[in-house]
Amino acid sequence: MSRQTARGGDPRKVNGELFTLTYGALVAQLMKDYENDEEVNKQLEKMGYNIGVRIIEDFLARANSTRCNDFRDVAEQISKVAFKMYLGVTPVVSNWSPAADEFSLLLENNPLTDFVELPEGHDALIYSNILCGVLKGALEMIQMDVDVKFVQDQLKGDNITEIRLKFIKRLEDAVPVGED
Amino acid sequence: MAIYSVYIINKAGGLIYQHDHNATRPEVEKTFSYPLELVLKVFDDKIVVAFGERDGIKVGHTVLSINGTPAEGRFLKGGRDILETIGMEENYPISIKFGRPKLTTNEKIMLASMFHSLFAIGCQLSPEPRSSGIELLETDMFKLHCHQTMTGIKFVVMTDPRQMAVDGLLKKLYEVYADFALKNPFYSLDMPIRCELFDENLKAAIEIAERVGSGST
Amino acid sequence: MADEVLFEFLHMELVALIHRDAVKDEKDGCIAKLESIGFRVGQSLIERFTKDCSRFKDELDTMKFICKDFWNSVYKKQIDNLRTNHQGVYVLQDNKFRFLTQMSNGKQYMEAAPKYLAFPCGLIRGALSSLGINCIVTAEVSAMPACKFQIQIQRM
Amino acid sequence: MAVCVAVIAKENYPLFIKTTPTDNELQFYYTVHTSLDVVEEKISSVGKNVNDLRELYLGLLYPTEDYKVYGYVTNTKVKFVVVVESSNTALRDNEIRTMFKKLHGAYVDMLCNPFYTPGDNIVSRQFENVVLGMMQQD
Repeated sequence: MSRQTARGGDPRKVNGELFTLTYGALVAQLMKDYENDEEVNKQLEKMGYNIGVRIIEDFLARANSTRCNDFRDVAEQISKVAFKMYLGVTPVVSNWSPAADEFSLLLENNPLTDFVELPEGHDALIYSNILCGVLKGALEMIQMDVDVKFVQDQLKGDNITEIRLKFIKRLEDAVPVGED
Repeated sequence: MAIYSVYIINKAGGLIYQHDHNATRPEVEKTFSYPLELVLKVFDDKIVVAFGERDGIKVGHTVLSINGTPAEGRFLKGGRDILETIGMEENYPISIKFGRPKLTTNEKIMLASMFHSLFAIGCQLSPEPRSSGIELLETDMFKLHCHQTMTGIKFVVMTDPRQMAVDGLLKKLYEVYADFALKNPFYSLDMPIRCELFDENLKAAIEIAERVGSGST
Repeated sequence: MADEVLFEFLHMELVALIHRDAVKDEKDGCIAKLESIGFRVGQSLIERFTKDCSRFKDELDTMKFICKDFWNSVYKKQIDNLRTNHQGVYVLQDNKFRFLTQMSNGKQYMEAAPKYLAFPCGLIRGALSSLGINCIVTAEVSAMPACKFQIQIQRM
Repeated sequence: MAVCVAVIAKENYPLFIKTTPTDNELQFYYTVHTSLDVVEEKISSVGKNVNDLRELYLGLLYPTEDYKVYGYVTNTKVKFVVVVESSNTALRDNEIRTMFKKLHGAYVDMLCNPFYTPGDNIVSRQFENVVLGMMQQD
């Protein structure tokens, strides 16, 4: 065939594209089904949570990462390993709270919002809210209750996307013995 | 060189998967003349050899069948009491099959949750906090290898004492769990795993480990 | 590949979401909704893939592109078999269809397969319709993970 | 550079038209419209002969006394039309090609916006910025 060989782009880029486009179509569908943006945010978080509780096992099985003994390790693992592995980007960890129980992930480019232009009148929508759910679900499986939310979003005109993680408590009861 | 069985226990101590690999349990069938030299007794609702060993029949073996009729607890299929049947001279010569009974599912579930608590004790006994918990239990007949993931899933593998490369198998089992249980939309977390594809991949992993791990010893 | 995992989980959740919201008897509605989401994704995806291609000669040339390049990029392998009756019906056979490989290797979960094939059918229909070929795409599973896609071209 | 850039849907209705500020905008609309017939004719010849036009870039569609009209059609039958002043001789062919490549890239990115429904008018700011970028440097 006259066309070049590697048709359709390299696999890694395509995976990202397929994920981004499917996610976009999902958000668009949710916005048709649910009138207010808060409900859409909730649905996205819920879906993210369901993914998080499963993807953590894939992450732990695949990347033989060490035990996270404190929140700094967690930040390191999330940004340097997990984000790189699954989204191909490495967010910068910064804005540590004095008690080192809160930090931010700064994303130069958020792969989920590659080509997205929000329609007017949807300021309450948190487009990439699924990421918060994934992080919450995953960390809960390793006995960490965290609060995750977007504080800055390039989609809304901010010059960087910032996800804020706050350590709330260790989930004592769910702690599988031996890891306490 | 053998891997005997695999147990997967969820973070609450519930058994979510169990597989007996080569379940070729030795069974011995002999024809006896009166009187029977073996001393039998009722134990845990089964007829068990209490004393006397010959031709491969060992203390602890259970009566599995008499003249081909399978035993069900203390009775034979059809209701005849095993001890009475064996006690009456006119029934001789009599052919009795002895062997190790397979653990029933309930027994496995109970043993799994007991191991879960034992694992916890192992941690409390540890001089330093944050110990890994039990990783190896060793007896003359088998070794029990255990790996608990950070999310609390325990992978337990029972192998022949000389089996090697079991850590590799434990890691592989975790990958199979992540790939074929968690990525299966019909599997819900912490529930028993009943996906055939998971079975297939787990068995394949065991076979590979058995070949690789048999090594030279 | 790690990044494939994310899409697989997303698709799983998408199917769960659409069925979670639907009222009991609206099963077909869910399939149609999933298919339409796939359709929209297919439209964008094909634009990206054919951006650097030269023009397709004819329908068969386009179908070959779908079976080779599109399938390879999206489903990580080429179609195992393409047949056509030259009257606008194409049958694409994929023996290890990516959306089913983690589910079963035989008859288990067969009855639930359509739920997970609606999106891919939409993907193909969307891609083809952007390339000017309006069609109906149906999927058929005899034993997982093999899957047969039938493409019926709608002549104007 | 370009004085008019147009994107035409596969069903041949305009999705997007941008002209440099002039009084006879209508005339450009007309020019673009008539160029579509030339485009149709060029695409339909594809596949007839061996060295036919397999390239997306159609080259010069037709010149008028003061403009040159270039065409480009994607595999998804979306047409791009660029009108350039004929007095602008500095513009070489491959510059036109790269313009169309950029336009095509911008169109694909625009289409990937989940909130755009294919077939609607293009209102994307990013797309417009790319087009404006092509129209300034004269």
